[in-house]
Amino acid sequence: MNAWIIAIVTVIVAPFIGGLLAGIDRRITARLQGRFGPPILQPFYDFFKLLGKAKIASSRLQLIWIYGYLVFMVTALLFLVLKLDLLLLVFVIGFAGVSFALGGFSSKSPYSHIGANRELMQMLAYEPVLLLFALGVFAVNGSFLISEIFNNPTPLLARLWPIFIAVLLILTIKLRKSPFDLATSHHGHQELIKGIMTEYSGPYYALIQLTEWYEYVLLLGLVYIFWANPWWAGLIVAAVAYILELLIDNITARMTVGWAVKFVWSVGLVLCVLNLIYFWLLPIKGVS
Amino acid sequence: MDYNWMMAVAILLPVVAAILVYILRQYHVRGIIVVVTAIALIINSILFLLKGSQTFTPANAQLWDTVVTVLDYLILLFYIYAGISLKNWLVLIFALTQIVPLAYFEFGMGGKAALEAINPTFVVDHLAIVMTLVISIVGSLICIWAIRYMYDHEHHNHIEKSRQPRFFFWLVLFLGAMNGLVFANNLIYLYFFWEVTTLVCFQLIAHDLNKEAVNNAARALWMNSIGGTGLILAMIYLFVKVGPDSLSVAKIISGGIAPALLLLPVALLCFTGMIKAAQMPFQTWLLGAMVAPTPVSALLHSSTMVKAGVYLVVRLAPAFAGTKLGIMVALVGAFTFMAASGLAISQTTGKRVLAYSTIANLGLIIACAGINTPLSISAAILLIIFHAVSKGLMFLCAGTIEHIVWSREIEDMEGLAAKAPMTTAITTIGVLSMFLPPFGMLLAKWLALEASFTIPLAGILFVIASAATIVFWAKWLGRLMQVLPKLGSKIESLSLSYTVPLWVLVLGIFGLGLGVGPVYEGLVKNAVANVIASGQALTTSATGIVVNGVTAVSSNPSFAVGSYPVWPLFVVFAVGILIPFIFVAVKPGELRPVYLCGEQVEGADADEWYSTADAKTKVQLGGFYFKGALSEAALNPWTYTLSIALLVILFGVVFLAIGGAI
Amino acid sequence: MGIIATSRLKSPWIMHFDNSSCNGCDIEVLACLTPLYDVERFGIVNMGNPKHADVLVVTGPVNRRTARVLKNLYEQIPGPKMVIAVGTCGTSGGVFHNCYNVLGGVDKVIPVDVYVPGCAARPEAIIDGVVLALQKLAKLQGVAL
Amino acid sequence: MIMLPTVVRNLFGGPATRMYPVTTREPFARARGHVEFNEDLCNQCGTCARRCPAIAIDLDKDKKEWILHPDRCIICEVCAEVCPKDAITIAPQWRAPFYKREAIIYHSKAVKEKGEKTGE
Repeated sequence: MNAWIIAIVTVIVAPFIGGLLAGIDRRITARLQGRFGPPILQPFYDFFKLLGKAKIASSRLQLIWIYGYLVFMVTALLFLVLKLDLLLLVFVIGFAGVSFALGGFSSKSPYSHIGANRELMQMLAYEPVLLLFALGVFAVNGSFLISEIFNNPTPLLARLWPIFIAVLLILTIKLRKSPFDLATSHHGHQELIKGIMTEYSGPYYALIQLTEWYEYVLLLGLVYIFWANPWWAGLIVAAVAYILELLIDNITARMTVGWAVKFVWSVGLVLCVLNLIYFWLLPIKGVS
Repeated sequence: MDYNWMMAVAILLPVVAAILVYILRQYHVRGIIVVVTAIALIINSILFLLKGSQTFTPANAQLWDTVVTVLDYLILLFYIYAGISLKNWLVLIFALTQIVPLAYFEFGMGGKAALEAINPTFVVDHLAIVMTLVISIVGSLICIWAIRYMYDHEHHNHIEKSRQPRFFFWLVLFLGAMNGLVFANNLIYLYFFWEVTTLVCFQLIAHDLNKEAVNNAARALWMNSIGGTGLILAMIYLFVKVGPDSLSVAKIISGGIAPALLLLPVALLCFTGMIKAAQMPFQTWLLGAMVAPTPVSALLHSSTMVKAGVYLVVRLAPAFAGTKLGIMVALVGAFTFMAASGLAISQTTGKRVLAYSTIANLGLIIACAGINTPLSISAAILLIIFHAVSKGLMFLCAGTIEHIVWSREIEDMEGLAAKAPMTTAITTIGVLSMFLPPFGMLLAKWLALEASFTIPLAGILFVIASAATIVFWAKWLGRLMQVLPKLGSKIESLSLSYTVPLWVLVLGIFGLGLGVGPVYEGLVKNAVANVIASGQALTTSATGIVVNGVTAVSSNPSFAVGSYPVWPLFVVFAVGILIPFIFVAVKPGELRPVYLCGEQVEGADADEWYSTADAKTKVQLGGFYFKGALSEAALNPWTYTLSIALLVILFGVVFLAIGGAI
Repeated sequence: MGIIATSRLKSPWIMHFDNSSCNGCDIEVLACLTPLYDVERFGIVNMGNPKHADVLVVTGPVNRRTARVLKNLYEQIPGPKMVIAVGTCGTSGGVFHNCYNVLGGVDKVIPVDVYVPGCAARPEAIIDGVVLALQKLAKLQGVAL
Repeated sequence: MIMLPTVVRNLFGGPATRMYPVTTREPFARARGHVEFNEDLCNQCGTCARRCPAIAIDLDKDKKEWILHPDRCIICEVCAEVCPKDAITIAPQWRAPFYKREAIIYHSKAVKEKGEKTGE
């Protein structure tokens, strides 16, 4: 019964945290660019405004997939807060991503097609790293369950810092930050428009924003578990990671998709693999 | 029912039905015979399940021994004939490498003795029951689906003289051969059924009799003949080194034979299985087999015949447990999984994508067998079941789509969701069930990944392959989804012969996915126990599956390593996909054209835009295929080099171990 | 409904369309986005896509080619939507209003809510124009700005 | 990466934004904001209306009205330059946006008086 309460509270509270994070993001980004920036609550204004807009669509299918995106992202978040299987969590994120990409494919729009194709390429880039992250957690804890991470007094960061760096790369992709704002981004790029989101408008676009808020919480949650004990250390790690992402967003230019895949594979994947090899070469002692 | 009758129905009824469809040439008569046979086989397979583990030796064994021997040579003589008439020397050479050692073995070395020494001839254990269920149910459904498909196929191609009786002769015959193969305990019987499936494969690939079909059929023939040769060599080695009674699968895996003696024959048998399962570098025969009519691809080249290969490897898993051979088997499988998934991204033909995906998944199963823990064997067996259902469905969908758009190219399928909503919906479920939660395939893949820790390199290869898998499936699905802003597309009307198997398989996907707990408890657990006795990998609970922690890290058996909430994930799927699918509605007034910088031609469903000088130009979209970086031409040198190197290392390891033992 | 009405006033996303302007006004529109004016303070974000926009900012006189595009874009904006014609040309056609290929101001094609005169319109004037448009929207909704 | 120092400086240097509605910058001295018309000086010669490139100025000599169309005016300063009486000047403050395109009508008082004087 306790799990139900946690789940319900998460579903309700997460969007508020995510929205605030988005607001802080916009404010800090503005400051980094020497601007004043919008109010912190601006994402919520945007959200409610979008809810109140007229419904228009360019096909019925695209609307179906967007619910899949939302529901699976929430599910992934619930996996995290209920401390379930990390490996399965990655697959659930995968479903959310596929659902989003399929939404982009579901209309005859060149922009959303480009976005969807790039989203798939990004998934090709980040999926292995996330899965290897799960394997790395297994190497440390001997279990894929997130609850075991919380039981382990040593932070993951101590043993998995190469994977942590790789996960930061992934975070840039997932937060749709430069240089990986390829499939869609928070800034209007004229040649891409809004990528996958191009054909979504009004309430449906609001749903995407809502999903992104859940995603923010989920991703920072994944960063959090790198230092789950004591509870505040993870928050600091997550906050630092978040600020770092914003900084990277503002000092880098967008790259091509091919570069993104190559870069993440050659740096992120190699870091992960080296990290895992380290564990397999050394006998694991004293864990669990 | 009497066990004699059950075995007869399983193996001989398809033969009788095959002869009947060949003689009675009417479309409707053929349909009735196929449907009746299918129903009989399905009921029969369920009876096997109810009977449980059994052994069986036919009443007048000597007669059957003679029949098998005679047919063996007939088949091999046919291969020689085929090699000569096609002027394909590879076929001829590998036919000779089979017939000469076989004749020498049976008549020169007294190999006949082995036939009598082995008792029982057939062992129907739970692993075999899993296989016969797959063969009988999925295979029968594909046969039913084929009735209409072949009619349309010939109709569309304006074929004057119907070749359908011949087609169904081989197709139905195959079901019997497959059943025989999975039940066979005696290696000589196993070899016979193995050769029958190779023969059927050759005949069916060559069915259309065009140049490409015949060439590819010949390639399939000689590659599988290498496998057959491997089987014969394994038999001879066992016969000479161990004795006549060792030509029995049950004996090999019982642990009664010294492991050092077993290593080489088991490696050869695994090699044979890998060729049948089209592992790299032998993947080309399966890719070539895609020229065959789609029921063939569905039945032989995805859900059943290629499973014979992995079945053999899984079956032999106890014989290479804890050896370096096991690790190498795992690596070959994992490498194939990765390479085939990567190559699938660049494929533009639907059936080739399916073929690569099949190769990849077979690789995963073999890798699981190589990893050889209770968990990985559970994953392998679940994969055999789920892959057969999902991939069978996918091939049937591909075939149905082929008969709607008359093309196999993925690009030609674009916007299918508007043309054929029902087929698209079924295809979507099929594709999603291949690689995403909550479906069974993902559950099995997840198990495989959790099990991969014992062989870390395999785990890394799995991870890369999973990412590639997502790309090529989603890409394909995306092409189907691409529609114009139009409403009220009519649901297409299809023949019952198409729709019934499709829907049954869809139900199967959901049923098996949801009921994975009972399926595991009632079926897979016993099958796993047939392969690997120690340790229970999974526990099923009310909500899902819990992986027990028998790992290198923790020895505490109550320690949970992973959990998979089956029911909740299905609920999530229903909420996220099915409910929106039913309830999301769009009013005609809400439709807008897509954004084309404001330059599109008026009308919400126009897909044209004004180009230079106001010329109306159609919007043309396409998928990414990475023709440069990921094409076969670019990757194949690497995949061949690495996979051949892996095979060389595999045998090198075996020879080293034997040398060390001696 | 209240929160949505308020939010509408707090988050006007603009889409900028250039008919056949001399680019003077366009540069001034972009100047609004620079750190100096930073219209994101008011929640104004420049969108590249009519489907996300609330306010269509049009510069330049409408000519025979752009009229079709302008209309098309306007139809793709989901309601409630506002149109601001920026610059003298956008308002009336300006010096070009008698040209053979020019139809005139933006209001020849789509209904315009606010006109921002000027050649080129100043960034402050453009901001004032958006505020005026919001006032109109507020009055329509019966909400205080 | 080159941007890093700039960005960090921005972060701690405070925003460069001028809070427009709160603090308004005075227009530049010679900025062309809008046309101002002094009806007392106008002699209704009509040069401005003839020379205006945007045809933004109308002159109704019968009603003695000087009509400015602010929606057409491009503030090019031609009218001010050609006006013999310097009745037209350009003010630096920009013209406020409006909802409706309406002409601004001035009654030329000077002409009226002059007409009375020379009306015999």
